[in-house]
Amino acid sequence: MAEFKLNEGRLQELITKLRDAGYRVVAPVEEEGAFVFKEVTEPGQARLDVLRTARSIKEWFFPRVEPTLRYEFDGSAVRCESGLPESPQKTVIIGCRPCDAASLPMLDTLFDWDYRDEYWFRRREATTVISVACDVPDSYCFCTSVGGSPEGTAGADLLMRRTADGGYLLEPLTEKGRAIIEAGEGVLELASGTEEVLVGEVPQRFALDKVKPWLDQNFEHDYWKEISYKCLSCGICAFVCPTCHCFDIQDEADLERGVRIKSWDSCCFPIFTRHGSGHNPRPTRDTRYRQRVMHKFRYYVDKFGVTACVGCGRCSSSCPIDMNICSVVAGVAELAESSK
Amino acid sequence: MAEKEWTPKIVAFVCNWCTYAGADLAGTSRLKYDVNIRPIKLPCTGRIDPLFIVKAFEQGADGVLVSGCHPGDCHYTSGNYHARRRWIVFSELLRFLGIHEDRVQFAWVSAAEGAKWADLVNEVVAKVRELGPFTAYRELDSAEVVS
Amino acid sequence: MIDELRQKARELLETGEVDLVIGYGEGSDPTRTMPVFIRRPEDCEKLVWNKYCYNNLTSYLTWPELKTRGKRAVVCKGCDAKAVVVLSKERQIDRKNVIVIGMACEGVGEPLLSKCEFCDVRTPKNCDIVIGPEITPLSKEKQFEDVEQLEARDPADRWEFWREQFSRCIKCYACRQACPLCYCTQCIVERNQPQWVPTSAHPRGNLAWNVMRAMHLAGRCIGCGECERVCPSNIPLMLANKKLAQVVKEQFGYESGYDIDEPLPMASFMPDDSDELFK
Amino acid sequence: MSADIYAPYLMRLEEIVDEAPGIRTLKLAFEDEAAGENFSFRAGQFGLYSVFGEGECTFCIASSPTRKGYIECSFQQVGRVTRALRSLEVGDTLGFRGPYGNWFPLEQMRGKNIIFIGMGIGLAPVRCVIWNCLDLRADFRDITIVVGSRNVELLVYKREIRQWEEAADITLVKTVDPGGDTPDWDGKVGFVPTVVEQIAPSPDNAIAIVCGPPIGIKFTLVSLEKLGFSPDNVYMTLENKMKCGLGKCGRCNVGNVYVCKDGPVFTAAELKSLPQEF
Repeated sequence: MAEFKLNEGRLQELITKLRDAGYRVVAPVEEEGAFVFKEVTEPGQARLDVLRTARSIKEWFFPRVEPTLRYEFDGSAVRCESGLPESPQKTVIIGCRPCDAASLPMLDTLFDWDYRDEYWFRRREATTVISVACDVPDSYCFCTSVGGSPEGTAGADLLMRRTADGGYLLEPLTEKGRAIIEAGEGVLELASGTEEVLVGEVPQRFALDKVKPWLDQNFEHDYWKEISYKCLSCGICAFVCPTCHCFDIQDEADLERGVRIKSWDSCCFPIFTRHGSGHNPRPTRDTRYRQRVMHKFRYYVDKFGVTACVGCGRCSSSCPIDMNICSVVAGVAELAESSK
Repeated sequence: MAEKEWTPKIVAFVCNWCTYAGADLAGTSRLKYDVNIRPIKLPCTGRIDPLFIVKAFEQGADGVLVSGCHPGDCHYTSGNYHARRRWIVFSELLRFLGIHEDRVQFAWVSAAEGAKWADLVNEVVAKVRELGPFTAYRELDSAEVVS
Repeated sequence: MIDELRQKARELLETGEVDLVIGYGEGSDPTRTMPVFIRRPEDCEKLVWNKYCYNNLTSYLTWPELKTRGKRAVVCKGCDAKAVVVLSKERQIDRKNVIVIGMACEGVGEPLLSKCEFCDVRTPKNCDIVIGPEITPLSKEKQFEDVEQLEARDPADRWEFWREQFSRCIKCYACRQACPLCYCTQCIVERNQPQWVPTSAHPRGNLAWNVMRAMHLAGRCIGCGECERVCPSNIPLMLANKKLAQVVKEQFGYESGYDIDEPLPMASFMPDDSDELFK
Repeated sequence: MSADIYAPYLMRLEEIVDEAPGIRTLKLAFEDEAAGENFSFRAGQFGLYSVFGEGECTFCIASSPTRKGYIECSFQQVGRVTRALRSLEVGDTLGFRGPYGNWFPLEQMRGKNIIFIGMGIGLAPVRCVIWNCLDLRADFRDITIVVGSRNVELLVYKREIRQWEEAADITLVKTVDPGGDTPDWDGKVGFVPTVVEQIAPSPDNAIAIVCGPPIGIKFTLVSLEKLGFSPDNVYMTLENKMKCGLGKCGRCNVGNVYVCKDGPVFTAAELKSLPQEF
C-alpha cells in the first residue's frame, strides 16, 4: 500500500485539514501535568511524542460515565428515553500507541458477544484511529510479550512511523485510514521509499504460551497471596487500562426525573461482587487481584480467544504501590517453567 | 418544562428541641415570614451531616439554613458544641470551593425565639434571593464527561 | 542508614519482638520502591531506604487481615509517623503492638515533593526507634502559601478552579485507599440506603465525593500527601486538606499528628469556640 | 427490538402477594401489549427488574413460560432496590429487561422422573420450571417436589404448595428446619438434605433441580450423590451479583463463564469444574 509523508512541523496543518473535513480531532493533550486524550482545540496541543497517556483511548468509546436511560416521573407513570447516541460525532483519534489501538478489536469481541452493545459500536464506527509506532518505548512496555509490537497495526486505521528527519510516514490500513489521507491532501506527500523509519524495540519479557496452562492449573496457589498482599484495592489499574471493561449500573434521580448510568467499575473493589446478603465470593485482596490476572490471561482467552492485555504498562506505571503486572505475569511464566 | 418565575428554594435543617419549637411558636404567634423555606427536623444540630447540605444542593436547593439550640442549651448537653466546630470547618471548606457564604447560613434559635425565627428566615431568603438561583451547582449535572 | 535499618529489623524479628516488618523494598524501576512485608530475619536484606520511599506504610496498620496478628514494625518517614499518632488516638491501633521505625529524611521525590519543603519532622517524632542523623526541621511558615494564593482569587474563580479539577476525578478511590486515615471498613460511598454520595464520576458526584473526603479528614489529615501523589488525574487534593488543617489550626489551635494526648479537634469542643458564624 | 440493549420494557404492577415475612411476589404486565404478546422466555431465565430512581435488580422469572401475558418475580427485601420494589403499589410502573441467560433443559427432561428441590426463596426459579412441567404434565413421568424453609412462616408459595399437595400426580414433601415447626405443621421436620435422603428418590432415568442458599445446595448435592445421582443430572442456578445481564459488565464472571450468559442454570458437574467463587 502506498505510504505518505508528513514533514516535520506540519502536524498542526494536518489537524486543521482534518477539522475542516468535519472530524473532531482527539490527541494526547496535557492536563495538569498528565497527558490524556482530549479534543484538540488549540494549535500545538497535540503531543504525538507522548509515549504513555495517563488513561487509554477507551474512554472515547466507553466513557467513564454514560447515561443509558433518562426518565421523567408523571404520577405513577414513567416516560423513558434511551441514552444511546443516535449518531456520535465523526472523530479521529491521532497519536495513540499500537497497544491502545489493539485493545479495540479485543473489546469488540466482548461488546458483540450475542448482544451487540451499540453504545460501543456506534462510536467505533464514527471514529478513525491513527496510531503512532513507538520509537522510544520504556521499561513498562511489554507489548511484544502479549502478541503486540511497537509498530503493530491491529485496531488502527492508519499507522504513523517517526522518520529520522523528524517527520512521519503514514500508512493507511483501512478505508477510514484512506479517507484521512484524502482529507490531508496538500499537507501529505507521497513517500519516496527512502525514508529512514525509527521504531524502538520492546524486549520480550515472558513467554505468553507458558502463562495460560499454568493459570489453568493453579487457581489455588500461594503465588496469588504472595504478590497481592500489598495491593491497596484501589481502582487505578482498571480505570487506566485499555482493556478493562467492567462497569456498574446505577440510578440517580430526584422526585421529577432521573438517569440510569453505566460507569466504570473495578474487580479490585470489595463491593464489586458483594451480594445483597453480605456474602462476598471474592472477599480478600488476593482473590480480587487473582481475578484481575485470571480474567485477562485465562478466562478471556477461553471465552474470546485473545489475551485481554495489550502490554501498555499503564497499570504498572500508575500503581500507587508499584505492582507491576508484567513482573507478575513473568513470575507466572517462571513458575510454569520451573514446575516442568 | 414551562419556565416559572424563580423563587429561592431553601432547605432548613433544624433541631427538634429549640429551633423547630421556635418555628412552631412563630406559627402559633401568627408571625408572617417568607414561604421559601422547607424545614427538616432532626434531633439535634449534632445529627446534621455535612452531606445533608451537599445533598440539598444536589437536589436543587438554592440555599441552606442550619439552626439549633443556643450554645449551652443543647437538649443533649453538647451536641450543638460539636456541631459548631463542624460548621466552622465546613463553611470554610465551602467558601474555599467558591460557594458564597450566604448559600449556607447558620443560626441559633431557641424555643422562645419565634420572632427571631421569622426574622431569620426573611433575612436568609432575602440574601439567597439576592444571590439568585444556584445554577453553578445545578450545571454540574448537565456537564458531559466525554463525547 | 540502610544497614542500620536492616540490622534493627533483623533484631526485631530474631528476638521475636515483632513478627512482621512493613518497609520499603526495591521497586520495578530505580525511581520507585514497593512496600514489602518481611516475616523472616534473612529477608531484611530486601529493605531499602532512598528518596523514592514515597508510600505511607502506616495505611497497612489498620488492615483487618493484619490487625489480629502479633506485634508489627513499620518503617516511617517523619510525616508518616504522624499518622501513627492519629491512628492510636482514634483507637485504630494499639500503640503497644506497633514498633515505629522512624527514618531521618531530607525529603522524597526528584524534584522534592512540595510537602517536604515545609517539613518539621525530618527527624521523626513519636517513634520507637529513630534511624539516621538529627536533621534540622524546616520552617513551616509558608506551608499554607498555596492555599492563600487560591484564596486570594475571587469566589467564582475558585468555583471554576475546583469544578475543573474535580471534573477530572475518575472515582478510582486511590486517594482513599492510600490514605492511612481512611480506614473505614465500609466507606460512605459504598452505602446506598440512601446513596449519599453518587457513585458516578460525573462533576456532581465528584464534588460530593471530594467534599466529603476532605471533610472526613478535617482535623485529622497529617499532610503525608499520599492522596495527591497517587491521584492518576493529578487533582490537587492536598489544597483542600491543607485549607482545613489551616482552619483547624487557627480556630482550635490544633495540629494533627503531633501530640498524643491532646483531644481530637472534631471530637471535642470548647464552650468558647468562635460563635461568629452563627446568627 | 430496540438497538439499545439496556432499554427496559415498561411494566405495570398488577398484583402483589406477600409470601412470607420480607418476601413478596409481584405480577407484572407489559404496558405495551404488543411487546407482551411477543415476549417469550424459557424456564430458568432471569431478568433485571428496575424501580426508576433506585436501580436494577436481578431475579429469575418465577412464573411459567406457558402462562402468557404476564411475568412474576419473587424477591426477598435485602438492599436498596428490593426495598424500593417492596414499596411499590398496584398500578405503579417499573422496568424489566430480559429474558437473559440459559434455561433448564426441558427437552432432556421429557420422559424422565423429575425431582424438584427448593429451599427458602430458592423455590422461585424452581417454581417456574415446576409449573412449566405441570402444564405439560403428560411429557414427564414421576414428579417429586421437595420444599424446605427455616420455619413455617418463611415457606414461600404456600397456596401453590397446597395445590401441589392435593394433586394426585405429584409427590410433595415439605419440611422445615428443626425448631421451625408449629403445632399445626403437617409436614416434615428436618434439613432438606436429610429429608431428601429419607425419601430416597431413585436416580434412574431421573433429573434433579436444586435451588436454594449456597450451604443448602452444598449439602443437598452430597445427599443426591449418595443416592446415586450423577452430577450431570443435577441442575441448579447460580445467583451471582449482576449488573448488565448481557455478558458485558464482567461482574458475574467466574472462571471462564459469565453467569448471566452461560448460566444461570448449570449442572452440578459444571459447577464443580469452576473456581469456587460464588
